[in-house]
Amino acid sequence: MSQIVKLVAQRLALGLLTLFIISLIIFLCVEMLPGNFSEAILGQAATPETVAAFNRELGLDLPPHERYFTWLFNMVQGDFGRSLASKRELSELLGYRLENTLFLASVAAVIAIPLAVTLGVLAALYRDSFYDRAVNVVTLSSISFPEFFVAYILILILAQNLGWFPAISNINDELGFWEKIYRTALPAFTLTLVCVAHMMRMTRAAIINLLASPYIEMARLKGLRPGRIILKHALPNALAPIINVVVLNMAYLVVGVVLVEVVFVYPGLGQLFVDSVRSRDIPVVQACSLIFAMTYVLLNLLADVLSIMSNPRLLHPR
Amino acid sequence: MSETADKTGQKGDVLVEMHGLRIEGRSDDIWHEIVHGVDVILHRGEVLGLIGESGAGKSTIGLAAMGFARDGCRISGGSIMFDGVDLTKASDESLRQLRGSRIAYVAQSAAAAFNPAHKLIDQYCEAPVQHGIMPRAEAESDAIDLYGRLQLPDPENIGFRYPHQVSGGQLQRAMTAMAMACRPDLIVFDEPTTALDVTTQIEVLSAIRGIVRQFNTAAIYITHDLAVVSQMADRIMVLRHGNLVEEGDTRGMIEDPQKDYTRELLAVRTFRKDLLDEPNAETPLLRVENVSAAYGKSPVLFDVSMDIHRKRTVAVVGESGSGKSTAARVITGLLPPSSGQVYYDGQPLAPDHRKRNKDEKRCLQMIYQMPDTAINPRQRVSSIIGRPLEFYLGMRGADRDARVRELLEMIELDPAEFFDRFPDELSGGQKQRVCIARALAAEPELIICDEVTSALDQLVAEEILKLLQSLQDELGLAYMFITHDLATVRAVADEIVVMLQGEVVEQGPKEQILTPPHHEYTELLLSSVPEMDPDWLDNLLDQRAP
Amino acid sequence: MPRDIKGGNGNMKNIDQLKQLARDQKVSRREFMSTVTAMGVTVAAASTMWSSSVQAAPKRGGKMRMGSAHGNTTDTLDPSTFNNGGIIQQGYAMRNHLSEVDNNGTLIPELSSGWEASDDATEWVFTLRKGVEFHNGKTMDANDVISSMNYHRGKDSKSAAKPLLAPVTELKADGKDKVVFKLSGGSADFPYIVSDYHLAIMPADASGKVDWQSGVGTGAYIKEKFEPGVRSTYKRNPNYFKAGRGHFDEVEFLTITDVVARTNALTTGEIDAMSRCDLKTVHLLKRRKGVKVEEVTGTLHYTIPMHTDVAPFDNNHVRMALKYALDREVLLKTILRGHGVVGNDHPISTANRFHNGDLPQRSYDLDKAKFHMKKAGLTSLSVDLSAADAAFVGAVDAAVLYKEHAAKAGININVVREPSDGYWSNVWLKKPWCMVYWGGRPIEDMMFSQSLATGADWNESHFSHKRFMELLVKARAELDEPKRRAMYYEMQKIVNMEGGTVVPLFANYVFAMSDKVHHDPKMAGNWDMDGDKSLERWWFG
Amino acid sequence: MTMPVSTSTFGGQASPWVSRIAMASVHFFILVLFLQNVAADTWSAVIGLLFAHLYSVMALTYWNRIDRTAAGDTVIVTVTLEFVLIAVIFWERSSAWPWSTLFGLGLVQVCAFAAVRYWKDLRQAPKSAWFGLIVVLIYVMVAAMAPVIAPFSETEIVGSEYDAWNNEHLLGTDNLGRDMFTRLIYGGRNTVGVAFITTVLAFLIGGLGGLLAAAMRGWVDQVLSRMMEILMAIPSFIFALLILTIVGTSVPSLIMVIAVLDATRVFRLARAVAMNVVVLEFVEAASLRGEGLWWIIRSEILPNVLPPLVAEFGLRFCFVFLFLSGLSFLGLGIQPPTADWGSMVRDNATLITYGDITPLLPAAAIAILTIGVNFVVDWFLHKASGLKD
Repeated sequence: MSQIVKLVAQRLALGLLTLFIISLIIFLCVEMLPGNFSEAILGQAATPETVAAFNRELGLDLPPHERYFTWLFNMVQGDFGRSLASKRELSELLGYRLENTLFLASVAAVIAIPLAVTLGVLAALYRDSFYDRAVNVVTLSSISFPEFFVAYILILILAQNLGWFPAISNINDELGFWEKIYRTALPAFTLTLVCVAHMMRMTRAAIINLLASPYIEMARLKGLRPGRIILKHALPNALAPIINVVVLNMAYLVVGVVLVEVVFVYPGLGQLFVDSVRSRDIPVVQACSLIFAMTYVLLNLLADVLSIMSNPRLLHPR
Repeated sequence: MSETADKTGQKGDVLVEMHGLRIEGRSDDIWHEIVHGVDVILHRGEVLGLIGESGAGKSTIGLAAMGFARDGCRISGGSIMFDGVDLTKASDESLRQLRGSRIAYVAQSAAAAFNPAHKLIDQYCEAPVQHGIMPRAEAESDAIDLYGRLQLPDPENIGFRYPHQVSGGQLQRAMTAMAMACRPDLIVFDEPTTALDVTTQIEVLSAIRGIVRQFNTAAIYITHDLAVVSQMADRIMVLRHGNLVEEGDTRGMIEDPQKDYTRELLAVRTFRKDLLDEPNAETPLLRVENVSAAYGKSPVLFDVSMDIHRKRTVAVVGESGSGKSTAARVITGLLPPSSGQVYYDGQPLAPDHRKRNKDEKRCLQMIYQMPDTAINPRQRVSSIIGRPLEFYLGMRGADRDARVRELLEMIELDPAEFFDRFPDELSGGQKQRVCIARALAAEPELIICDEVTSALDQLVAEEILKLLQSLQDELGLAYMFITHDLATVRAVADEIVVMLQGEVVEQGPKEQILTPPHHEYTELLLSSVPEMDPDWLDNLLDQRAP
Repeated sequence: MPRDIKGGNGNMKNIDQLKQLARDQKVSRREFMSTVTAMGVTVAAASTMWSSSVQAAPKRGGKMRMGSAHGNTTDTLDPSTFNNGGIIQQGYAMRNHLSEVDNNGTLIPELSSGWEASDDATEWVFTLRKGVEFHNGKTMDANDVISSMNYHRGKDSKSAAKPLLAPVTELKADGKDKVVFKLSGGSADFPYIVSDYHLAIMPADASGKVDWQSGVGTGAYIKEKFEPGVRSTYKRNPNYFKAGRGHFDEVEFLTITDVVARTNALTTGEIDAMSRCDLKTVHLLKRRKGVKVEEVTGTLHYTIPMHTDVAPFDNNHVRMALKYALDREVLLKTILRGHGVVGNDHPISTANRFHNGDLPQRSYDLDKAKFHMKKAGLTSLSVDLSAADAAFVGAVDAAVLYKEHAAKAGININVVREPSDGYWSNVWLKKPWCMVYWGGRPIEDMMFSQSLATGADWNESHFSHKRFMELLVKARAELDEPKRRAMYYEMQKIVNMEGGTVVPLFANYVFAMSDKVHHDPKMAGNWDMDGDKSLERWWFG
Repeated sequence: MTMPVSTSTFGGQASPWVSRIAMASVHFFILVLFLQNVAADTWSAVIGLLFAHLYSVMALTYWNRIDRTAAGDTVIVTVTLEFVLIAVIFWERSSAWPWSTLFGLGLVQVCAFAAVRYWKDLRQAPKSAWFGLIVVLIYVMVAAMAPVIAPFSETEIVGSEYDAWNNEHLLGTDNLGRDMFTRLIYGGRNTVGVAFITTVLAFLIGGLGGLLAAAMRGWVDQVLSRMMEILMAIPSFIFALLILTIVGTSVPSLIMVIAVLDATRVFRLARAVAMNVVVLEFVEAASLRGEGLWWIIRSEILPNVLPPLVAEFGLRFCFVFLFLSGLSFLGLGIQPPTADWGSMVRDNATLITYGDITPLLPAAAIAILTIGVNFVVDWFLHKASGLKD
């Protein structure tokens, strides 16, 4: 266990460094964006005079390094700053969006992960059968479609023609849990379709990879049932790659769903990020990027920890 | 064949009877026959030894006794009767019920055949519980009992460890216990001691033999080592290329082999190099002086010194973990020593190989244990051998090709046939020859041979040893010969260095080391090498018993 | 002669008000009949009037779910930064202005009860409506109005409306209910200016600091939840001062920028109305059951301004050649799918009061284009045209079409694709020829002053014309309508013949709603969505 | 003993010279046919060329049972020469035929001869792999020869807007009255082309970096790995969005940005695979021999990491392809009027609501190619792993 604690500590420290560098990169990127917040907000109405006044009010007239370090200083103290636009506390603004994003990711994950692993295990069990090939072709096709296309098709069938689900995911705090799930169904299905294939194929491959190993042969020679061989002997040893791909997909569900959010008008973090880039709302862009990066770092850490937990060799060293 | 079986004397009824067994294997989507109609009879309580080189089909036949063919193989003809049931016609379900409960299997590498994700005892209990023979609790206490009988340390608790927490020899015994769990009628042992050090091998062999005798279980014992099988088996079948060569009871076979091939197998360890004069006092070609080395923070070599003289072979012998390969890495400069110095021809060598000059590198070549990984599978033989020619000697074009052909002839491969081949198209022995040619191409003075024969079949290994010997005679090379196999040492060494846990235990000329009195560890090593004598193990155990 | 724009005579106004009250079911039939007949209307007529009023009567109630194409997460309740239809619509729902352009396009008082101008139109006195309460219960007074106006003025103002109020030299209260604006020059249309969506009246404290953060206004709807760029909810203001406006009990305002999503939401009943239909498929949308599509011609137009002080555009013949080298009809058909009208190279719409209909419509005429090329001494011409879809949807396509058309006149237009981001700061007003869209202005003076007056910030064509400027100043202060009309006609002609701006199209506002949603027969054309006041004007049938 | 190397590889049957002469004559024949027809009728010329090649390929296959590389190399050299000849002739005539046509023809030839060379493998390929290969081949052909195949020019307005499918406009016209079929073909060319170049670039950057890190280890590995890790921690789509907003969405910047972002993934794979190879003894042997870094990477490591990298190339290509269409969907991809499948879907997406399938065509085109490539990759991986066993 102490090994895990050490690893977590090490990785967290490294993660912090990564986050710091990312914040710097993102800040520089935003600095290089053509135009600034004031111009973006004022649009056609941006006269040099009003832009200058706006910049003064927001402190955008300060030199970049000063702004960055002020931001960093506040950040370290837990103050995310305020949105330039709405002057709202970012923690509040982002909290709500992040919650939505995580909600969607969770719903999709809860559908996708068991489905993918089950399909993968079954495909490994009945490999080279008709079922295996069918699942293979179907999942391959589903990752081959652009996300937005899958989304539109789902809308056409499930919302327009059948009317089972709402075409847009208009969710808010006032909704009950099930109502929220109902309204999130279509984006969740879209994401499920997009990421099941990846996870399923990896599960299948990881298991099949192991089927040639001596302990699987041993299990067969012990007269065990094929299902038991797969579940009890192959699956536990295939966990590490499966966990990795699952976590990778989780990260995707959190950070990579901009398109789906746009199509379903889902008020998630991705849309907020795109909007903020468009309007040069630096603190929001920064905070979003950091949240995304942090998700990535933490999920990777989670993958490592889970991989260790699933591997007795690492969990119980000699 | 049945006459022979009769002659062996029955211990019981016939348990397994294979007739005209044919097995095919698939490569490149084409089925090739790999076992060409073999008959096998096994009686209850009898131990049958299957012996042969790789590709003889011995494992395949052993598995066929369980009605099992590996992926890419299929049983294409003949019958396999197990206790009155034809396994070739039995349903998958009935086969599954037989396996594990009435026929059990002990694999070559226990470390690989135990599932790393589960504790030993869980894996032990699986077969009896799944086959409905006994409940879990009973199986557990039975396991502890068997662990005890197999002389495993701390039998109460060892089952609750994971495979990686248990040593190789112990794992092999735990696997034997697992095979015994349902008290099967037949156990197939597939080279159970091949991967073990000689000293450990003794323990495992005695444990296996004890338990098989105790429960009067019939067994098929598969191995490539005639000396080992003669300790275990009542009767031996010699196989080659999927055909039966000879069959007979153990003692008869050892004492009076009928076929040339069997005789060759028996003679395999008799090659001896001619004795040379004592080394002259001139500067040794290579001198290792008080070298210590470590991987990271864990030290592996302690104050090792040795000399290698021109035209002589120094054998470095020791079991796994003795540091013999590390010594080679220090000499080649792959692992700079933490202290000590290596001299070549009296000149100190840079500790790091990257700092050595081309000539120093050229003079010191290395041949590796696994020819599969030692040559680049994506290069043709001509480029593998040709590269050192270009690199060291600046040969180009036709010159180079001519020299490659010369070298190929030197290693006894037909240039016309092998020049353009890829390593995939070579056998293990041929690959090792290519490795030798590559080393030779550099025109070295010293070649470090790191377990060069241990991955090869015995006959092939012997050929390689002979080749190396003739090259030494012809070119005046010096060899540093790293091996765990004392037979090899006996065959090729001029001088011997015995290593144990990173230290040199004893060193000196061959006669001196091999003649008593020995150092304690040398004694243990020497006595543990199985001999072609069915009574050897019994005698040794008697001897060692306190 | 002081001008009184109180709107009609007293009686007519009262009857309208009564009708409104009847619709709102605030008066009984009996009361209605007696009052109307007392005004001298026959009983029969009064009876018809009652039934027609009640039948067409907007009903109160329901929850309006509005899907808007516009809205950003950066939107705030600060009216000085309002920059898109989404937030403007919400602003109009929460707050009111001194004046209002009603659904017929006429200017009527809103928070004021009327206004008077000095003869030279340099001084304007607005009389405030009495007893209007903000959502927080505070009664609106002159201080609120002055503070709300001052919020956009002054050196530190970052308001987009700053230029609008730039002519205001002095702003003061005359008692509690009167506000006096003094202007640097005559402006006959000043009451129009104060209807601008930026110039909302917000509550202010004694020091003159306005409170925009709370969203408190005098409007028909009270803000409940405001999640910019996503979703806002409002509830009806029970004390709304305006009769016959603000019918929905609740409003849910959703920003759905993706047009496909918006359309899907409407057709699946997720929303009740949407702005900005997809023009390509609007004919298909019309066929949908339960959906009606509405179209209003407005002042929204596209311009392609050339810098008239930069070669080769400094030569009017080049400008004319380019003006003739564009097939507007094709543009109308492809870019707007016919939902609009062709422009005549001046920014005055048919929806404006003084649209010069006598001016011959400029058309695609290669001979004339070539003629002007020759006059300019050119046999061929190669110019860069900057475009991005930030200018308007289809701007790049339009540029490409222009290129195709002009090629036939020997003019090579090189379409330069500009990044959409920063288009307004980096391309517009900077590149010598680019694509622009204008929301348009309801009044000619505003339009001309902002886009064509010498020295104006947004004089995108660097147009400088002596006669034009003279007319602009004169017309501004001219209170005699025929004279004014003549001046504006001439100005349109000048711009048409000499201006640096190609005005190819006036776009219609095309929006759709569920057939449960009702509205007055005529809808305003000054902005999208019934002048962006749909929330207070529409109701559920 | 002194026989030239190449002859031994022909299996000693027919003399190689016979086959070379035969092949040369066949190709001469093709050339004449081709040049005769090209001016008169494009299509028949192309079809004639295809048939001629098919014939020569078959002939070669059966005459010489070509399966060894030397023969394949000879073939390719000959084809290249012939090809240069055609190119020169076209140059002379300053033909209206665009270079892309020549490129396309070259591809056909290379494909045909690759097919000969790997015929043994191909014959054993499963149906799905065949499907994939044919799809990929068709796409490559269409992309390369777009100007020849497409009936109209890419941006030309040739009809009224949204014409229905008819004889003149096979798939109708788009929102500006451009021919949909033409746009689809050019869209393929642009999208596939950009995706391909991007992937190649990503592999150059990432692959080289990964191999370098694995071969050098130590601080080089550390620095590179850390850098890549940091880049990877920023979600690529979002990062791409940000960078593209900064540098503007021109095709070169699109290619660069996606390539760099994608290179991180390639780097990780290349490094991991190369790490497995680097520990093998033949690499140790080479470095003990004193070989330089470059030689070790090029000759020892690269050939052994190629199969997984090639497979990854296919997958990455699909990924880039989808990535691009995603960006186009948000308006940051290849910009109009250049046709591109992502924005074509986007532009016409509203039609889906009304059951019009036109926008499905580019999406389907994307999907079919991705599926095809995936099938090929699957087969390839299966083969590569099979060989290892």
